[in-house]
Amino acid sequence: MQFFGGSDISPSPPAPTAAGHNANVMYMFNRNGVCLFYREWNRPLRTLNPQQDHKLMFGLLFSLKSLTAKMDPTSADKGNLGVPQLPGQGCSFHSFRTNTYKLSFMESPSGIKIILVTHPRTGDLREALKYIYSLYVEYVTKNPVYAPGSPIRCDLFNTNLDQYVRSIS
Amino acid sequence: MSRASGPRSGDAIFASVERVNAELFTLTYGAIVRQLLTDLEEVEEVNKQLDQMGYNIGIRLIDEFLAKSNVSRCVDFKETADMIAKVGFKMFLGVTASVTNWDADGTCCSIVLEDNPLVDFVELPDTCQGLYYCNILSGVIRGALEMVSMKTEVTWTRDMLRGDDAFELQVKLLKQVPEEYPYKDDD
Amino acid sequence: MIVCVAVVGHQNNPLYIQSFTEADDALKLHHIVHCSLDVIDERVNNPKKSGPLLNETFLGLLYPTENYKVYGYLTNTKVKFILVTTDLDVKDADVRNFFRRFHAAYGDAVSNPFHVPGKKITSRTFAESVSTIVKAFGLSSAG
Amino acid sequence: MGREVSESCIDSLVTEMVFSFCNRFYADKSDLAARRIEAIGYQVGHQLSERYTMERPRFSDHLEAIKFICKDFWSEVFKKQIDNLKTNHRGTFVLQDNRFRWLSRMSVEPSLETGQEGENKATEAMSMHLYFPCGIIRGALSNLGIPCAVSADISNLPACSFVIRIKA
Repeated sequence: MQFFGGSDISPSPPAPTAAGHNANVMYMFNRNGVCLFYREWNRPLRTLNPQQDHKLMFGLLFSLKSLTAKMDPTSADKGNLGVPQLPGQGCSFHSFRTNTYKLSFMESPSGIKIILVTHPRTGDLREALKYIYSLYVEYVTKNPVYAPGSPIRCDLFNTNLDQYVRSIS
Repeated sequence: MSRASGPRSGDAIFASVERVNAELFTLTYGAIVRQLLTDLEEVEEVNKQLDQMGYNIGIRLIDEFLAKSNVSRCVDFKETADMIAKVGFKMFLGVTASVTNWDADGTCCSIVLEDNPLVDFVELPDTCQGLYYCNILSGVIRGALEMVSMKTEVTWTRDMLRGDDAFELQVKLLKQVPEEYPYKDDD
Repeated sequence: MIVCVAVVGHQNNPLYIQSFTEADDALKLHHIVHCSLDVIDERVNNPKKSGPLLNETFLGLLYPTENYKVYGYLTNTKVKFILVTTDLDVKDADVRNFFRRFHAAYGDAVSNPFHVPGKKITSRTFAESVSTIVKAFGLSSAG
Repeated sequence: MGREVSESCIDSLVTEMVFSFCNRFYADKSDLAARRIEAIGYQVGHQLSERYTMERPRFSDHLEAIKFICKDFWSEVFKKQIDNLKTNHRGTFVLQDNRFRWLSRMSVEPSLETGQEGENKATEAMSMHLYFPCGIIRGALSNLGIPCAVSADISNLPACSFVIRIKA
């Protein structure tokens, strides 16, 4: 899996079509690094088993967060690269883009991380991720049979999420 | 994370959320406490279990609090305690709590509650003198703060059911726990 | 002036009785309360006699004695409230108002999680509310 | 209008109550947990019926009391009325709520991995949440002088039917 650069020969992805086909995959992690949720709408290439894939994604976020905070020119007070941080501490990235996809990221102060991979030409998704967070609050944390910290298996969350991501452009 | 729009006030959130008659909540809590006293017999054990129930509620409620209040960071204990008291209590219980008695190094404070829907109608019988009737609240605060990386100790210092003029919870920050990489490298 | 109020459970078990006289006539008042229970039972079981008050919680004047007037109220939960007064000129509205406030105080008292249904009401808050309501009796006819 | 709290207060309290009794206090003794949860509901229903029947005439028969539960009582507690009331005229009443508030956010995922066993577990977990409302109904009616047994059935989430059998 290649996150940066990409190669020039790889064909450009099709321009975003009408709403409905821009979301590829979504991950959610909690503060302990547990992958609470993984859903794919469009991911033709499969190279890793799910556990490795989740671990890789979490590792990427962990390093990127640490790196972005370290690079922050406005803050003198920062630890060494790799020093653990509090969720919400320091600055944080919210998206990066390759020529074939865009990854958008948000982290709540409670350490819930939402990662949405979409078509590279999708716009700023910060509000969209906040909305997904509120779907999580509504249909996961308020689901009486959901045990906090366990993988999310909630039909209502899936349905509402599917419906919402179709509107992302 | 966007910080463009600031945190919302507790009043505004409370006005916008779904609300129910407080008496259903008050009576349900009362019935739970009474059932626990019957089942567990020891008042101390009831205090402990109420706190545990509150903790479990706190770790669920924190995300609703964060999502609805639009708070995007909880790094500073002082700021966070203030938010929990002013926004959290208002948006869930519809009452205002205040924060006082800060110690010099800013790691210990009191949350004071003059109005508390949990105790409407409640009169403690003589046999329950050791009971911290509202102990679920201390658990909620402890659980919620733990989810934003703050390990705390929460204790009651005033209790209107015991004749004090207000409810007062002392919140002491023990440590802030950074996020750690949970996987071993050779996993 | 109200001289006695009482709450009686659905098996005619006394839940609360309080007299408000200096004189030592508690026994007599208890007796009056006791007699009024039969009147209530009779009224409720013979709907014809209760006339227009059918099913209304307020039962009206149960019976007048030489010195007292006794009023009754029966809740949906089969609990009886009795009011004994020495006033001769009592306004219906005042009595209704009294019972409405009394019922609210009773409702709060039995909402205490530690109250056991069917057991005597020992709440201090209830006693205080009752005393306030009794003192206010007849003061505002508008209520 | 009296005092109000956020709906999340009651929702999270009830969720945690059911969780604690089923998984901590009476783990693997679901019948005991169920009885405790029902008893808590009973006390609440008993108290609420006293409060919600103030200033209204006494009910003249069972049907009137049941209708009160369907309309006023349900509206106070769940902000809507029961959608359908059926009776066999021999003391059994079926109250159907097409969108029962306490089930409105409840969902599981039909999963291939967990199979039949997982399915059964999920159904049991959901049914544990119904003892509380059943207790509320029984407590309310019992305080109105109507002893009864109440059970519930989740036919199709979030719809729920409550069956009241009045004891002769």
